[in-house]
Amino acid sequence: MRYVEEYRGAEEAHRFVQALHARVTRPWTLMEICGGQTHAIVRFGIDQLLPPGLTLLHGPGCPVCVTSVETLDKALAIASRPGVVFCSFGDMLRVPGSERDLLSVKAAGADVRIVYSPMDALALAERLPGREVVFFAVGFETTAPASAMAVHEARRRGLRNFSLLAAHVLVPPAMEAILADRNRRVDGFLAAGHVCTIMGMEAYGPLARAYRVPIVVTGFEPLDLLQGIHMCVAQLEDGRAAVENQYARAVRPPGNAPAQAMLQAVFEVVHRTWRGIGPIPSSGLGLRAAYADWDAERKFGVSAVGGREDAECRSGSVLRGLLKPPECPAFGTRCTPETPLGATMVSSEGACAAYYRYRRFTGP
Amino acid sequence: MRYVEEYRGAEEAHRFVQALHARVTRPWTLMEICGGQTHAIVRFGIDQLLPPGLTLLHGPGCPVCVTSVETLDKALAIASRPGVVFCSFGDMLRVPGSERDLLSVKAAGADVRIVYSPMDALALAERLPGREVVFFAVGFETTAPASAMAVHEARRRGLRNFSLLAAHVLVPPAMEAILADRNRRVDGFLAAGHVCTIMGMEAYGPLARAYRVPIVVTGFEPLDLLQGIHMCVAQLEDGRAAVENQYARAVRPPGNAPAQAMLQAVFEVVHRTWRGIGPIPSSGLGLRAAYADWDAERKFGVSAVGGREDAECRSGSVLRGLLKPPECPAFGTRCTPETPLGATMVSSEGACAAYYRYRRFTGP
Amino acid sequence: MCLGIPGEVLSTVEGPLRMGRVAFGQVIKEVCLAYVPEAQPGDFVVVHAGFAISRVDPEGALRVFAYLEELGETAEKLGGQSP
Amino acid sequence: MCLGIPGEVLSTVEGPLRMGRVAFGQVIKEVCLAYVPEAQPGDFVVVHAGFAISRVDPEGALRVFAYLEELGETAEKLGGQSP
Amino acid sequence: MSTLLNRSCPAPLKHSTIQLAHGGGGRLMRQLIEEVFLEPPPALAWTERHDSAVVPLGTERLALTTDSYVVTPRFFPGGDIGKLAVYGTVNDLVMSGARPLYLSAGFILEEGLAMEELRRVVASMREAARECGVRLVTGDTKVVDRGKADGLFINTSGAGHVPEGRSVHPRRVRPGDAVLVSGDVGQHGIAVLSVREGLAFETPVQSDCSPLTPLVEALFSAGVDVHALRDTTRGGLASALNELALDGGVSVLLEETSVPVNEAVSGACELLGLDPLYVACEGRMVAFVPEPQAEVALAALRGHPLGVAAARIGRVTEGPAGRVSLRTRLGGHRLLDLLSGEQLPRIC
Amino acid sequence: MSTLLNRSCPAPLKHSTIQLAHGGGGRLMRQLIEEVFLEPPPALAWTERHDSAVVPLGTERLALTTDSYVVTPRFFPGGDIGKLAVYGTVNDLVMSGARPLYLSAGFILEEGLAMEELRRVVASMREAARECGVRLVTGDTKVVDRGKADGLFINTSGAGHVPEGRSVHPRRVRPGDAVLVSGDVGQHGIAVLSVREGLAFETPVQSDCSPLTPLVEALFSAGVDVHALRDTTRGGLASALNELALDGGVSVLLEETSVPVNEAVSGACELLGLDPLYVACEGRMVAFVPEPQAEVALAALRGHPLGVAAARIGRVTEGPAGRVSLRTRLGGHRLLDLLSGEQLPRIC
Ligand code: SF4
Ligand code: SF4
Ligand SMILES: [Mg+2]
Ligand SMILES: [Mg+2]
Ligand SMILES: [Mg+2]
Ligand SMILES: [Mg+2]
Ligand SMILES: [Mg+2]
Ligand SMILES: [Mg+2]
Ligand SMILES: [Mg+2]
Ligand SMILES: [Mg+2]
Ligand SMILES: [Mg+2]
Ligand SMILES: [Mg+2]
Repeated sequence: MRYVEEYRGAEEAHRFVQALHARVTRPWTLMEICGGQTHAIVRFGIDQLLPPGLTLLHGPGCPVCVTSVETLDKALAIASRPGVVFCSFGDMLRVPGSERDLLSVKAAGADVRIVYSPMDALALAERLPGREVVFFAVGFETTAPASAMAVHEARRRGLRNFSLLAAHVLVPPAMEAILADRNRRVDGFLAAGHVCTIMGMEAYGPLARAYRVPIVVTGFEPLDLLQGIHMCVAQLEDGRAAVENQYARAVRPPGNAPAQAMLQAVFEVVHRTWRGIGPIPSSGLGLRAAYADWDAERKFGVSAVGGREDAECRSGSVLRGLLKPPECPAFGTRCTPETPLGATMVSSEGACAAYYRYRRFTGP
Repeated sequence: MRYVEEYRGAEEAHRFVQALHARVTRPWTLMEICGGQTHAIVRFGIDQLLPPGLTLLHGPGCPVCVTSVETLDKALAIASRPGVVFCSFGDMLRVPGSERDLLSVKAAGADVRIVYSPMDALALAERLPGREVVFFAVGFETTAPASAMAVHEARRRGLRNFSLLAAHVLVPPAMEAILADRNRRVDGFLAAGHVCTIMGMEAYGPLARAYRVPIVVTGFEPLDLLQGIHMCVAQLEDGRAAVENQYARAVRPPGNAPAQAMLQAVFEVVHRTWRGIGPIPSSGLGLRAAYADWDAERKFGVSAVGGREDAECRSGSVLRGLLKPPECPAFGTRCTPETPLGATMVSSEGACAAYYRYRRFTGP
Repeated sequence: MCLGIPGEVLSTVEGPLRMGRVAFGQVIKEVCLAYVPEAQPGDFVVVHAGFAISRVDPEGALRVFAYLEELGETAEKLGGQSP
Repeated sequence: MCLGIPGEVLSTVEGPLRMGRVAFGQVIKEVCLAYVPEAQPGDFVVVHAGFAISRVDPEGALRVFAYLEELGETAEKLGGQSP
Repeated sequence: MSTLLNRSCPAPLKHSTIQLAHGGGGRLMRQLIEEVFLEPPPALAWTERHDSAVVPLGTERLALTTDSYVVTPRFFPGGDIGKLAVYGTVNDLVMSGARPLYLSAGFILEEGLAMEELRRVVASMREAARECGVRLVTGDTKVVDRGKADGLFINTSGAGHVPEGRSVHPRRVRPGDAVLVSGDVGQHGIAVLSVREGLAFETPVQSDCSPLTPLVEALFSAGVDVHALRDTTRGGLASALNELALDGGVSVLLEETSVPVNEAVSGACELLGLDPLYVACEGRMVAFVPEPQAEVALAALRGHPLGVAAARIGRVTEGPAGRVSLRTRLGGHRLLDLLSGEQLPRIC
Repeated sequence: MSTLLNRSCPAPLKHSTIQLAHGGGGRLMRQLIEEVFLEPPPALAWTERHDSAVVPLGTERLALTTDSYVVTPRFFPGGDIGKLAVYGTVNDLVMSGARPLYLSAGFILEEGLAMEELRRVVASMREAARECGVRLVTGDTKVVDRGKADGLFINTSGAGHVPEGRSVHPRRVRPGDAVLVSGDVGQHGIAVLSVREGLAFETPVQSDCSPLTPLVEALFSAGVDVHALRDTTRGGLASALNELALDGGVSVLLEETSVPVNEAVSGACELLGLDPLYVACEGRMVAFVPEPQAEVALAALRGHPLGVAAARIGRVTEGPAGRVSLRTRLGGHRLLDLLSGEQLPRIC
């Protein structure tokens, strides 16, 4: 596949690796923001090629990991209503709420369906006029335009049996929360390339300056990641803290204007609680009043009942780069992908699950 | 079982048979009205024990056989509505309407359930408040009080998701239609014992007198039937035409007063079309206006679309005692219980089905 | 049609809708007794579609056999007459 | 999160909601093109959750290799410097 | 004789979709099998009209059979779906004269099934297999979405060894053969009905489900030259006899008064308007044996606790293939036809 | 090493009801089998962790296996449920070194299924059986109420004959064995996904479903001392290797670049976020053979049209039982773990 295979060459990768070995003089800790990046790193074993002392931490860029228990409990309550068709991306189905997950309400009789796109949920609403179709809108700035378009189209087409449980979150406030932590271990960021295709790079300048941290907008293929790491390390070694764009083939500094306009029209910035991390001001997107009729929370009157996270789970520390998964006492014993205590053990991009699935044995 | 086994004794039966042989001097044709009697006759092989020339014809007393195609089409239309739970006695499920039967709408997704009693349908309505439960109220005077009670209770309990598709029919008008036919072959009737437990015997006096035909109210066990036949034959041989009661253990001449009162309260006499036979004035029971809210025809607005009966089917002649099933050209070839052309091939009490299932081979 | 089976009333529950347990040999079913207000435990009733439609009259129940007796006597009488 | 895959626009359907067929190697899917009004058949777009979120810039696509070249030259230079 | 019973000229299938009756063990099901599964050219499917196929494996004779179990409710007086799944398949092996040895178990589970219920069913299968002396040697589990199954379906397939010299097959049936039944009929069907939603009644009737291995071994041990066997499952005694009469090309005449039916079963049948001869059993069989050996065979059956109520119920006669008739207690006759579908309660 | 992989100490089943994942071919399913079907006392169920059980029948060795087929949609590019039901069970027999001979077929039909669809499926089974040289010798049909099944489920059980001298079993796997795959992986899973409701995409990918009999016979004909075989069905190549590694008590190391994946499959996997190593095949197998015979074995496979893309993909190593790892194209390593449930499209 074009624009994929070219970025996976072993020879080029090794030249990057050599260059990294040559460039690094001190230990550095980088965090890749996006779960998709985490996935590529473990899939290709990139972390194992890095110079000793150069550490990658998995960031909070996995919506499955950061969606709050409270929001999940709302989702479970709505999905359990008779007549509701609850549509979600696949990975959300295994995330535990206070007591259950979507798979278990499905097993108990709820009509929960996996969709590839919010537009699939919309199409379902058109096909099933007698049912209430709800889309569980999780995800970052990359996904929010898709949700926005679905709601917008629902209004345009007069589909009143469609609604959105809006749980979108924003990356920059989370990065700031990580940076502001006094125990922070992160020296530099690989920013999430696809988020930046939508939002551009402007938000990162102030962060880089305020916290004096290099931020490199990075893609998802091995060469992208290796280049992003190299660019970040180069800045650190040189004592710079700038925003740079590794992922130039997809990211333009101002981002995607039509998508931003749609986000603006449909959503407004709201406070959100992040699982493990806690409340972060202005870190989410909620539906504007004009779309109140398509707001599932309003339609179904689910009230916030203050969901409980598992007390033993250290995923907040994992997500902020303060703890590596195997350092959590529950890891691999009481907490496994079959019996996850935290969301980071659920998603295949979750830091704990990635460690468990790909790195559990030492050595080949 | 008490009051059952006593009436099945082979020894007593043979004494009755001997008495019949002794008593009969000429050919007589009797009709048993009720399908239950037909069933017992073929089950025990009673017809085979009778003197030659003494013929039994199967009457119209099988609601499965006489419910009109039009009514069936309404039932099929209602059962096919989304949200409806359509409850029926078992045998109605195989009766063909114009194009389909209840089993095939069930197979196509309708929620059709077999109940033992109309009260089971009522209980279902209580258990499924979100659904519309409809009971297909077929049957003669014996069954109508059960339907009446169900509607009455629905009103008393305020169950508005229950309704009745009323298709009850009355025996005496059908007997009169048979008697009035100028080709009639019937010399005497075994009246339907269970109908008479409800209605008593009063309606039959005028018929017996007007058409000079003996009418013996008869039970359902072999000795009952043999006695009823004997009583009827005795009248014929003696040139009498009276109403007599063979089934004294269950039938009192005035009938069942509380049941009659309930019928009176809930139903009114209406015209009805009988399958095969055609319209018979004042031959059915329909819901009174006070129960209009529980009337399925009204609730679902199904209009009479004039159902078509199969042109080849001679069941009208069979039901009126003008034709024996094997005399129908379609019998056993184009018309079988698997591919019935008429309702009389469907019910196990239907005359054609009874012949097919029990008498198809000659000899043991 | 009109399958009606005699069963013995085991117990009754009075109320807006009179109900009762009825035994058919070794099989017991709940049945509506509203139409047989006179039926008491120990009585037999004819049951159709979940409703008792008639109380069985023990005397009436013997009539079949009485009729048969009479037939026999008549036959004997006739037999006696013949020679 | 944010699985985004580059595919080639095969055709577009203009209308209130711009749609198009996009090929990912030998796999073809219908995709919403509303957010890439500039994308034409022959262009590559990055697709996420059924939406094209960005047109691939063929020039930008070469930068990785250019960077690698530079690194190599730097290394050679450095290598050249050392002796 | 009706053309419908003439196998060379089956009526065309009227239904364009599957009806419940296609699984009822009656005529529609036979039609489905003949026209969809067996029809031309070169039959796809089971070439032997028998409970089991008997086929060579190297120098040995292997009996194979399969059945799926979909009974609702899954637990009923005297048994459960797990027991049925073991006994039913073991019995089909035994009906071909085989010694049952191995079973497979294929589970189709509906998402949301209680784990505890599955455990109970599996425990019941374990116990039943132990009792029958068979080993469950291979298995499979599939889980389907909620609403795409009915809790739990089990398929068991069985493999057995047919000892030298045994030949049990409908084609060996001869006019004059005595027809025996191994016990009273209809208990299983009534036990299941008694706990079915919307029909529930109280009854002491328990399912008769049990393995038939000891009874068949008793017949062979007694030196009986068993011609044919059939367990009386779906469709009951009458359907089993119809099948055998069709496959053996003979007529069968039963004596109504000889057929053992226990009192509670006959009471339930009166109430529901059912014919006990068509009510399912899960631990009864009919045996066709040479008339001269009938008494020996009966004694052999009665010698085992499962066969105490065994009876001689009729005989094979010359006559059209597939005609099963009954001499009633009053001396009349009636046909025992194949049903069109499942027997429905004649409540009305 | 995690205790989860230690079979003597399985984690307690967390779920009180059956989840879809219990049928996904991954860890939950293994747990279900171990704790419900195999658990104490004296195992009820299949004692051999193998595609088929191999058991004695008189003086012969009989292979038995069973599988239920519940795939949706039932017709997909390159195949249908009927073909799968024949090939799948034939292949499980073949994986134990047996020559497949007989199949049973158990149908569970949902009321309302189109008769025409059933005919098509049966025709497809007939054709597939002919192709495989097996006979469908016994069958069963059950019909359940509308809404109590999903159109059509098929169980097939298979019986085969294991020729003298063959011994194919996970326990024969040895460190150093070469690991071969018979062709490119993942076509079946992608073909099915491409026509699944709500996910549909256009692709030239066709299901790889096919019988493995000729490939296995080719190995034996070439004189290869095959240690173990497994067809790569549910859960794909990675799951098959995990199973074998666990059952054989060894580790396996794969070379990513050696695993054949065709371009359309890898494109679809990129799009949906799937790992092709976990995508189902229905006509591929892995073979564990002694290292010195690896090239002979590979040549034997490649000599048949179904094996042209056969490849040597890795080797058995000393190490913890059940560890399967992969050397990535960049030289890193990652585990190929058993999945928790089914692989879901990572769309987000
Ligand atoms: S291993 Fe489990 S308990 Fe520990 S941080 Fe990760 S998800 Fe939470
Ligand atoms: S045999 Fe069939 S066609 Fe003829 S009268 Fe009877 S039901 Fe009608
Ligand atoms: Mg059988
Ligand atoms: Mg069988
Ligand atoms: Mg069977
Ligand atoms: Mg399997
Ligand atoms: Mg269900
Ligand atoms: Mg296998
Ligand atoms: Mg198998
Ligand atoms: Mg298999
Ligand atoms: Mg069967
Ligand atoms: Mg369904």
